[in-house]
Amino acid sequence: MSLSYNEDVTPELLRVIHPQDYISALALHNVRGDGRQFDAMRPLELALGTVSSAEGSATARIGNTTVVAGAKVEIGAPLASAPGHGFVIPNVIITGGSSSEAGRLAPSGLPSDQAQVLSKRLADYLLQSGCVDMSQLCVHEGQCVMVVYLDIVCVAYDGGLLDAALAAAVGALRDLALPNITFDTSTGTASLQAAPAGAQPRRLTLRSVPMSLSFGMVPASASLAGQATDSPLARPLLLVDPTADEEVVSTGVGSVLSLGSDRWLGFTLAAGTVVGGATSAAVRQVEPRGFGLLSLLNDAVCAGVAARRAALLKQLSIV
Amino acid sequence: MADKRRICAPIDTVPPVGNPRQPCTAASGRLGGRDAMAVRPIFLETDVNPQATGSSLLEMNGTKVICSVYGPRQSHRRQPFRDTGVIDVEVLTSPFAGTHRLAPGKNAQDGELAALVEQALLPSLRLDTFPKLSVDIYIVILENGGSVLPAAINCATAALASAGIPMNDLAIACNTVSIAASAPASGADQSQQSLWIDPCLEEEASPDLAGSMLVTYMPTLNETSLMISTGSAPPTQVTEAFHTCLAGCLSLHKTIVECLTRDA
Amino acid sequence: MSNTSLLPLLSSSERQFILQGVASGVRSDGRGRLDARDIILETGLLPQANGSARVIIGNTDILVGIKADLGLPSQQNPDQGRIHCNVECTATVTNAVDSRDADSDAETLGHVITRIFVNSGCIDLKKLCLIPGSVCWNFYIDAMILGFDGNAADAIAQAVRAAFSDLRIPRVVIDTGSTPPTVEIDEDLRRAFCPVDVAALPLSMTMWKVGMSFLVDPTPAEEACASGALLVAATATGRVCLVQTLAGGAAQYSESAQATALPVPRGESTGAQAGAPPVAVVSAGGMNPHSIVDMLSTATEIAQSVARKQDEALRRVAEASTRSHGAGKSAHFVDQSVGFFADSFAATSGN
Amino acid sequence: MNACILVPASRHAPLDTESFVRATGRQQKAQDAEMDDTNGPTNGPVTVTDSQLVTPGEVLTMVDNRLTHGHCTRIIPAYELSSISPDVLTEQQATPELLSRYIRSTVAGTVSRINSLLTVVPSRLPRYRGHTGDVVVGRIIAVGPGPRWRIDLNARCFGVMRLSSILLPDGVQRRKSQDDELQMRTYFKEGDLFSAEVQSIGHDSMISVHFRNNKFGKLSHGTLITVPPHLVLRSIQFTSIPSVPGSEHNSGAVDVILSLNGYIWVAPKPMEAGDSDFSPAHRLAAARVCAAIRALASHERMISNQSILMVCEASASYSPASLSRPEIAAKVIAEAIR
Repeated sequence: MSLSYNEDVTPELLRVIHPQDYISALALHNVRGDGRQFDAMRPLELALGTVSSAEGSATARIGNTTVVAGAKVEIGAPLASAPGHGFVIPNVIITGGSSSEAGRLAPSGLPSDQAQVLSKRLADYLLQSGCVDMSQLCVHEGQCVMVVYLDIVCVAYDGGLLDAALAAAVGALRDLALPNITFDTSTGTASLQAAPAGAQPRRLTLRSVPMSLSFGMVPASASLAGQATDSPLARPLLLVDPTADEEVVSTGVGSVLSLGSDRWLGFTLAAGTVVGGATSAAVRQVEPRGFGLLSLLNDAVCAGVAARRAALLKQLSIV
Repeated sequence: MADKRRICAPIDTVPPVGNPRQPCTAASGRLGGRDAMAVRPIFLETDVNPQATGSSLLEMNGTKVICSVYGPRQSHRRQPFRDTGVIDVEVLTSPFAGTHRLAPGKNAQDGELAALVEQALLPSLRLDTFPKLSVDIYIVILENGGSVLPAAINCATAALASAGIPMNDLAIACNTVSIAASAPASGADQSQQSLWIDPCLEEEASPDLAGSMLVTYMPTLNETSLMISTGSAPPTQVTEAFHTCLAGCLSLHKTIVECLTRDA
Repeated sequence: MSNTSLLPLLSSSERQFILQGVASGVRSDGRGRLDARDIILETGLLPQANGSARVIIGNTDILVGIKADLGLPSQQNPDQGRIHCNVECTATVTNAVDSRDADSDAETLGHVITRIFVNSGCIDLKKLCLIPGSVCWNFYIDAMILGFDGNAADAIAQAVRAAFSDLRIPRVVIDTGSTPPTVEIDEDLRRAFCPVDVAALPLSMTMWKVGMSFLVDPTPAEEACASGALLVAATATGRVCLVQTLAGGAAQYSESAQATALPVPRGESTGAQAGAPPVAVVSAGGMNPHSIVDMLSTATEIAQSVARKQDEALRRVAEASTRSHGAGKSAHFVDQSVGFFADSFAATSGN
Repeated sequence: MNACILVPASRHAPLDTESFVRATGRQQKAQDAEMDDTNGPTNGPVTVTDSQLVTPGEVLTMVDNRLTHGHCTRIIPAYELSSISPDVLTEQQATPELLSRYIRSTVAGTVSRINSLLTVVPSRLPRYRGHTGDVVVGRIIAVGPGPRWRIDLNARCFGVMRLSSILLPDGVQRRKSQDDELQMRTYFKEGDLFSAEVQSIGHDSMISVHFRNNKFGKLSHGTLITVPPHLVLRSIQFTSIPSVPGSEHNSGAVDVILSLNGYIWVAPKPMEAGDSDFSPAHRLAAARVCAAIRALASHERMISNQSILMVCEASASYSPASLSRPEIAAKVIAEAIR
């Protein structure tokens, strides 16, 4: 085979200097860098209420990726077009220390390109899934609504950031204790009231719990062209829940968003298309229309996202 | 002007005004009846970020700081040749760390904190062992529950130790606030001050606050790398606060060393 | 790091020459360790500022202007006025290729000035508030480094204190009867007054640690050789308003780092270091707690005496300005410029 | 007392007075009016002496076949002058053709003439311009790129010192090898000071220097003083003051390199070679020399071995540190001139 290197090249060295060959070499043995199968995902851990200065907070961990989400509530006058609706404003912050390159990619204080894309996608997911009924954030219709600033800080990055960010965002919304704000119509001022001792804080009702699963597409290894067609490398590889290393060699990274057992919100590819709400069957029906990559969206991915969503639900219900 | 790099609310918002946390006073004593010389319990864990050369998470009752250290590696800044290494400190306060949401983006306080952390850490490092290279230190303040600068310094020194960066000593920081006994009318009674070590947010916001002091101390070298005071006091009281901080540094040093050796 | 963009590049033998000179008590310009240079003080130079002063020490040239205007108090302290400090370097004084370095050095000095005059609480900010929550005085202190010849922080503190003595703000009439209450400014400048008790303001004295000894009022070359500094701000009555360590120019040089690798036991110092005070040990840029306590009291004493000398000089300036009132502008300047000698602190400190 | 040591003066012979016209603004106006009437100057021209101060645009003389105009002078061509608005021309009563008949100065400086070459020497040179063979003191700014150091000579741009133009520590002049190139930082590193001789000046006014003999090389244990280059007297550049007037007896000698680029090096001379330990009295003697040089520079006086000695003598009753006070420095300089 052509994947031959000098004996001096240890696997660790190969990982650094030729990441694609490293993954290909492992793929020949049907295994990934961290020992997972191609279609296996890393477990999701979620802890709620991790930051006490935020009204709602959650820490999500997927493998080595750690994100902390915190929600702060502010008030303002609503838009005339939606007088009874508040807002949830998610922003992803990729800290300089989260990965070896993150601190160098973005000048301090500015979100990197990746963070901007993730913030947008997260906002789309939260909005389109209709997870929060915005009328719950109304203090006084037409006068005062709450705005939930949801800041998601990535402190350690090893792939699957969108999934972790979404889980943490949902967790922080679930944990959010809405402040007891009263609006005085005579003076037009809103004021924060102390919660009566022992009273349960008002929490948001989540209409749905969205969860996503990332996948990466590794192209067929050129160096292995001519191999037997049953080799795992003869076709493009679909890696479920890729790590940062695997994301680097993937030509396409996307994610599937699930809202329920057979309810799909859609999926995105690196280009950022969101295919509108559809069922898994509908997703697969798009296939003949030329989405070659879609053929890779096999049942494993569909099952995977359902399983991860189940895990999220379980962790949320622990609270 | 709308910030196109971030998602902004379509309306102007303000934090709700109401009863914030009650600050501690000289009369009320410390929050939760803490002893004047007692440090909050510390939770310190290293290697929380496997991507980094070294990292640590420090929690002290409502103050949470994460630090990741990379390097020594080539500096990404253009700089003239040096025969010693440099360190590059960046501090980011998360928007939800304080009582009110912090507008995102670089704020002046983070820059000042970074400069002070750098000054505190520099003498503890053997910069001559990595000429031309840079050690990048990224600190994220997840939650500010008071004494955030000493927490950032202690977290960073633990992360540097776990990263295996050659060091002279651990740089341990501790701060105190001095609370004037509530007899401001007399004025002459200036010697009545009580020193509260490792203050929390409610204690830092005390209306009886007469001053504060932060000291970074390297116990093995017996050297102080950073010292800052605020407020005005006679030299004897400043010296007293200094010695109190040193005592606090020594007790924190013991705890941090225990945590580091346990994790190693 | 403190003002590295202002410091000269030195060769290691120049460094050694300076270190040995300081250790033997004779600095390169012939001064002893605790000898300061003359300070030349001028006030009232900027007619468009409410208060201004210029301080010249050697070729260090600092111009400070204080502007006052009415503004909104901060949300955190609705019953207090606000003071903003800003320090800037003229482009010609730095040798930084990247202007950001110079900016960050100036910013560090700005933080120090804020700590000395604002955070220390020596100015009663509540007096500057006119209507709590809606109107207060905003003071903008702008310091410009026109020339740098060492010891910028102390020089700026000198200039800011002098500028406060020159500060005059108009009287205001608060009409509490109307809703909301209104503020009317009395345009008659003869009734303008100084809202700050200048005698209670501190001055800073920085003790620079060069080698194993401490010195005051360094030249740029000496700052470049210093491993650190202890800035102490004190009032004429001896209240300490700020103690802060500053990084010296040598904090990042391998010579000082290597010195730690080979710690010299106390009392076994070489001949060149024999003159060093006994409190010092070989250091990596930090300072021994004992020497901090010692230097704290020394610096407090010096700062106290300098503050008294400055008060005296300011009095002379004020007298000169009343005498020369109506004279030509240049004569006005000459009369107002007063040099006062701050040298030889050896007697006061016993060092 | 030799005043020419203290007063900057042109080093050239007096001018042939007849061929010079001096025209200050007012005089020129009168003159031009005359010329307009008579179509040319009839009266004897106002003369300028050599080393006369002129300002930019000032007329030096009429265009004359016997004169060549050199550095810092210019004849303004008629076509350029014709762009001046006609109002100005009528006011000055001068036609472009008439105006273009003058040689004018382009800088503020002193007039100088060597034979038929007429030049103006700028009176202040904030930066060193370079002259082949000058003794200079410089500082290493960067090592490389390539086998050369980038050096600061107080000139308009950084200079260069090639590896091939230095003497290696063993003192031999030999071909420098690849090994030497790799070890360049061990010979000179950033911040190091050296004395050298100007080897050449490039088209882009970049100065390259070389070590001509053992006298040149790295400088150690002393103080660098920066003065305006034009104040350094071109004479003997390497000097030593065996005993500084006004200092203790036998305090020791002080070496001074009066480098022509304005970087003056003052170093106490070691009692024994290689000794870097100096007595306080010896350091004070060096400090007095430094103070004398600074005082001379601040009063725009020429700096030479002799003038330094004179100032040191005059300052004997003051401490070196007190010479930094402007009024004392002024007193001492006045004393020295007398």
